[in-house]
Amino acid sequence: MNENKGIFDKIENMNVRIIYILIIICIAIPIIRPVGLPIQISESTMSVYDFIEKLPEGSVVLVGFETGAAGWPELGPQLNIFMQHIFDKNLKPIIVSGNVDGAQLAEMYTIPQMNKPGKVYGKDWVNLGYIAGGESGIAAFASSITSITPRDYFNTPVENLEMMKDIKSAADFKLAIVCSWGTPGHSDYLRQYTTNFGVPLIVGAQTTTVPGLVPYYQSKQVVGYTSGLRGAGEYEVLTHHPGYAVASLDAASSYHLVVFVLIVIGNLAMVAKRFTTKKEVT
Amino acid sequence: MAEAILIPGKTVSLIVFLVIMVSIYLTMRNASKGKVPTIRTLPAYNAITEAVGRAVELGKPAHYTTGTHSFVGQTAGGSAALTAGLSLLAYISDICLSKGATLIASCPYPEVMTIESEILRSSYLKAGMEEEYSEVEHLRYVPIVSSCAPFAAGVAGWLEREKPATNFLLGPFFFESLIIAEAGYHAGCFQVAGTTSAGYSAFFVACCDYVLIGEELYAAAALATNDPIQAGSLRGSDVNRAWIIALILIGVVVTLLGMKPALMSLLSI
Amino acid sequence: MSFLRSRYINVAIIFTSAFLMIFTYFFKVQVLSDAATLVQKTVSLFAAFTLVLGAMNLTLIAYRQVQKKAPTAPFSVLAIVVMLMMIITGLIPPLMNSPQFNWMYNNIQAPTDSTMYAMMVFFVASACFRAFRARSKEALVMLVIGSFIIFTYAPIGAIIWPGLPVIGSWIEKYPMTGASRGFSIGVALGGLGIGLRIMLGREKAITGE
Amino acid sequence: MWGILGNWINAILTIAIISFAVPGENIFYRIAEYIMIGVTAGYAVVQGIRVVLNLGISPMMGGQAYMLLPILLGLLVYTRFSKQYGYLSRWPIALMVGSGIGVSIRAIPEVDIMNQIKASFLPIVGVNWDVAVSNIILLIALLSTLFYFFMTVEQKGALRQISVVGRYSLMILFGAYWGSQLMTRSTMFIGRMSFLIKDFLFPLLGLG
Repeated sequence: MNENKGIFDKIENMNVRIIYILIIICIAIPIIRPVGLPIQISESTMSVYDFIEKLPEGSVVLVGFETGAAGWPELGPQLNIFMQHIFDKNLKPIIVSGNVDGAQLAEMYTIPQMNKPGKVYGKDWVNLGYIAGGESGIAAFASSITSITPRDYFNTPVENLEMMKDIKSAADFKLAIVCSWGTPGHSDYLRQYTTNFGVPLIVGAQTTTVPGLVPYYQSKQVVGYTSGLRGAGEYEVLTHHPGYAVASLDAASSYHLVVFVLIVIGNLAMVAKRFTTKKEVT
Repeated sequence: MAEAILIPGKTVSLIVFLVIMVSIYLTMRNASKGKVPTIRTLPAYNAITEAVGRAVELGKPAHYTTGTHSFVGQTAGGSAALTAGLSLLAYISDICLSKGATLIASCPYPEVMTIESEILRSSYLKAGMEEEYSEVEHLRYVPIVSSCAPFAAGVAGWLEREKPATNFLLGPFFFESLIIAEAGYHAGCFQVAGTTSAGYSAFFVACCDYVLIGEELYAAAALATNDPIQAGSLRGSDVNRAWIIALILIGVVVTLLGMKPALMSLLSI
Repeated sequence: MSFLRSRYINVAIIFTSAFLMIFTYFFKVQVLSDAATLVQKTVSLFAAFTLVLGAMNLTLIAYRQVQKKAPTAPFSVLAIVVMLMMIITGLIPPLMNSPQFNWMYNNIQAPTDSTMYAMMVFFVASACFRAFRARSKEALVMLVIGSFIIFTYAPIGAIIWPGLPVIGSWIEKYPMTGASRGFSIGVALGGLGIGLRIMLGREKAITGE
Repeated sequence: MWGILGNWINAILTIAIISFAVPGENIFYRIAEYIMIGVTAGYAVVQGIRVVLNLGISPMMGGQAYMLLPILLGLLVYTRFSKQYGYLSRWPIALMVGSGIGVSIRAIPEVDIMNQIKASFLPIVGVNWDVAVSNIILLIALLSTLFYFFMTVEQKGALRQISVVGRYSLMILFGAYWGSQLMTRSTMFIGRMSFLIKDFLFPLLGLG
């Protein structure tokens, strides 16, 4: 009996480094050799796609790159595929960020990857850079764009940008998309753009924020949302641009499986230990 | 003279805003005049004394942290939770001193550290043990600038080395919540935790013995400080919760009777 | 000059600015709306000033550590050196757009920042293994629901059993939405209460003594 | 040349931070950590300077002389390092807090309360039985969670029973939050591993 207990104890107190190595391996293998597990399209992603598909050509779309480099692996794929879809549909995106380095990420990791034949900066898209001041700054941007971003990311005065001639406030946006890893996040966008100016909102969420977001989707305040890398993968499939997200989801799957197995082992060890100790007492 | 025009579609929202603000203001005023509402029993709050007792029994220190929030550049909610956490620090420190346990606090920002140091010092002063307080011994300063990871790693490492008897995690938390709570669990600490965010409460429920969920943290702070204003504000929230519940029930019944469109248009003025 | 120190000035500033924002949301008065925009613009400017505070704190910490000859002093000095490199490359025209600055961002800031965050992958796994135990009925509910959600997000769930994501989505759509809504209504009420307390100067940590 | 060097630095820093997990705390992790602290702080400084230039200094030079006042007030933020004049730093902070609270609480009644209430008027007759049951479950979870957070009423009798249901509803929410954590956390790490394997290791080994 004691031997058994010893084993369970050992399992329960396994060195964490073993778990860590296991994780590195289980994530690395599918990256080297992806299997390509099929992805089901969820309803919320579908509603995002449908909404963007129905927007008339030339509509102005606000895209909030509300992330830093740390959130990029999860939000970047979503932003990239949204932007690609926007360019494909000939919509006109305005990039902004309430995060110090969001606009930079857009310029470095998103724009160069886009397939956008014939599109010209300033005419077909603009990057207005960083909005300081959190929700207050967003409120100011919504009521008057030039009050808070007099110059764009490249320090060109906004009046000189052709696309911005008729765009003065959030009332001119046909859609707002936000991908956020904290504040400002979807709630700030809901309060400042949606309720105040009636701009429909699409959220590219971190999976962790989805439980807090679903009530707003169910109440139709949010048009649709995609959740994390999974959402990006679904969207890549929908728009026929399979890329990074689709390829990386296998690694996510294997990680989830390994963690689930770990949880089961941990719990079994706990139950078994309790069982053996009980027997000893009686 | 410019004319003030109510923006169309905002009538109901203005009424709701005023109802909530006025009711909270009234309950706060009532409370400050002496009609302090009683706050319900919170098992986690009562567990604080038990937790300190355990530290005395084992002759080991108790550890306390509010997480990696500061007052600058945070949301109002984060600041409020931090204030609640700091009120509880004062309360816990008083109990520790009266029972003879050592309390050690960890914090990541200089401005929060100054406040925590003041709280601990005045607690020692109240107990008449001013000489025994030393900022170096009772406050661990783990500096960070943006990411919570260094703080979490620092505190987790300390917990595993020192194995304190009790671990308090009360305040607004980010992701450090999981790392610290898990390290505490593994070090065998009796853990009392509380935070206002749903996402991070989940970690606490899994790893800690007692948890203050959401507004329970504010309630615990109100109990700890005996501040009538805070208790009054909680009462105000409850009053509004009551009409919200009633309105939901009415809405469901109206929907059942097939008159939902009428109610919806009434609520959308 | 002692009246300048009084917290009533802070409370007056907070109350007036908050009231302006709230009023212009419900009522349309052009003068006040313009004033609100000006205030918001000023706030943006102030926020930009606070962005420098982190660097100042860092310098202060490094200075103290060097003075005390603390073991971490060399690291802090390194942090200051890197910080200065970042600032100098950033100021090379075009402002924040020079190739040097972009290089620093792409090869130093982005990888360190995101890897630091990515480390959580290990901690989550070890926490799941070591601490997520069905020790009580509540923890059991959490574990079971969590497992369904895990396999709703990971594509492998549908391969193990097609019902897994179906159940997971149902949980997300109904019971979880209800609970989440209840929680967020509570948070909203709490937020309004805190807002009122701050506006009235009852939150001393914010308005000062 | 700079591109290759950059890639190497990128990879070395990434590995240095990962080395905190395996084999454990070490000097390379420490160095990478402080480099991160330095660059993030530096980036914020540059961004701050840029906003002050764009929003403050250039309008002021361009004729809006009144912008001098916000700039001077903004500088008061730095008095916090002084014992004597530290209180002055509370003024700009007060404006930030006030404006922030104002813009956030003004919309809360609509976004987080009324619209959420309206979305809860769910049909329980005249729909398929499964939808009806699901809607009832949603309402039970919603109402019991609301009841759970009654703080100034002693929870006895029926209220206690409802609260217990509320607590289990919260556990469902927490379970969902916890389950969703894995996806986010793994994604972050996958991003770094993809870089290490596909953009660093493969080219180094001459693989596609």
